[in-house]
Amino acid sequence: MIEITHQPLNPEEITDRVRQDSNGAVVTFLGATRDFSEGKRVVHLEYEAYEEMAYKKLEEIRQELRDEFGVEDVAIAHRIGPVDIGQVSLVVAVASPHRREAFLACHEAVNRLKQIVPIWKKEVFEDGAHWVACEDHDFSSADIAAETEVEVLDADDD
Amino acid sequence: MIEITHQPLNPEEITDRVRQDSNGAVVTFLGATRDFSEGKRVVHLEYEAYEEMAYKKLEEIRQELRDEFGVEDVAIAHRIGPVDIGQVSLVVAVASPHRREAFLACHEAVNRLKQIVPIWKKEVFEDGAHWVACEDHDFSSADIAAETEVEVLDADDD
Amino acid sequence: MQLSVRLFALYRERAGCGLTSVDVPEGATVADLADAVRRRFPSLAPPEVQIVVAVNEEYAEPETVLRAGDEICLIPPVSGG
Amino acid sequence: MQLSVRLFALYRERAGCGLTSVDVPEGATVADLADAVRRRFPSLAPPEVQIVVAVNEEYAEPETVLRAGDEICLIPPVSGG
Repeated sequence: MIEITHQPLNPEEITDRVRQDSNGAVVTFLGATRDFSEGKRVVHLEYEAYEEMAYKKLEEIRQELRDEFGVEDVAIAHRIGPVDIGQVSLVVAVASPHRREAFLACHEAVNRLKQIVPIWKKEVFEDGAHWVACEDHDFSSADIAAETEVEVLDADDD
Repeated sequence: MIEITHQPLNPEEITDRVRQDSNGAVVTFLGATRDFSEGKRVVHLEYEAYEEMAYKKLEEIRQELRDEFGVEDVAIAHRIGPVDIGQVSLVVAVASPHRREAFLACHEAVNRLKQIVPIWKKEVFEDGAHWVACEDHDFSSADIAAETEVEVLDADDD
Repeated sequence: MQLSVRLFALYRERAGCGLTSVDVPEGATVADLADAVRRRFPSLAPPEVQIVVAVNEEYAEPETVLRAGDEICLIPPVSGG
Repeated sequence: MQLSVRLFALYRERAGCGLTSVDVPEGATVADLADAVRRRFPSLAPPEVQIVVAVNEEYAEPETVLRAGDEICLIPPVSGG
């Protein structure tokens, strides 16, 4: 089961979907909104997804887990839209006959989700907001100077 | 929170105990009774504990997780007595600011529990029952022959 | 040919819109398209950043050739979880 | 001295009781105690198996010397989870 939803997530219901009598081990990961990020108080988070592709990539991850760990019973649910502090934005549940595969596959699923699934997290602080992991997109003062120079040259040309 | 109980476990309630606004990651392990063990249909399991020492060893594991992974928020609950197929016998929940520590600590907690905590599992089959992990306690035919010989010698002495 | 381009998250905010349309020659590649969008929205990303593009719901190489009707999206660094 | 010994799981079943009492000399060790219990219940474990003993809720070495009032338990291989 793979789900991207604006609704609050129900971890227990998602976990129950992977349970089967042949599975002795169930590992569930909950990702929740933290109150502080890099020392700054977070007001809330906002998640955005390219949903069509995100579903496709999450299915790819399920297939990777099948190939790599032999696990069949995987549920992934991601909440999008605003998420308050302490609320759950991600649930990954993996069940398997034995525990080792369930732990490794669940951890790997979360790692891969953060690498390849087109979902974005915006941290909203009291005094601003930023999209997480986009530091390389900050304009340096050199960029800004170059930009200004171009504009000045353009003006000269007119 | 550490608990050894005859009652059914409530994984959601146990998981909620480790959640805090500073914890971005929560990993929960459920150990459940499988329907087959080594190809044989299991009717149910029975768990027995040396409770006083089991509590002490589970506290030791919590301390190990603190020392090794820096995690503070750990809950372990083990059910004892009869446990039916598909029911949960163990819940381990670990929360931490980041996911890596939560995954590693939860996995380690389960591994250590199976190594050092005096709790025993008996698998009840349709045609018998056995205590798990006690294969080295099976009497070999050589043991039985030796035993018989001793008895015969004893008899001779009389 | 006229291609529709969706923008998400940081790119959507910086462009001020989530959907735009650019005109590129037949045979244009993903890199050509990204250049065209960047000319329209110079504040999208600093020059040294290579923008990731998805074509038909799959990450695409810069040299991939585009066709009319392709579903094209600009993908800023992802951060789900 | 008289020492109470608790038996769990496999040992409890094989001994047919969960609590027994053995008489060992002053200065007896964990190994002496285990031998005494095994003499009483020969079917507890095959001769080549070393029985694990907990003293006062802690795993004890065979050479540990016992004292009156110690809480002593025989611990078959554990299998929780």
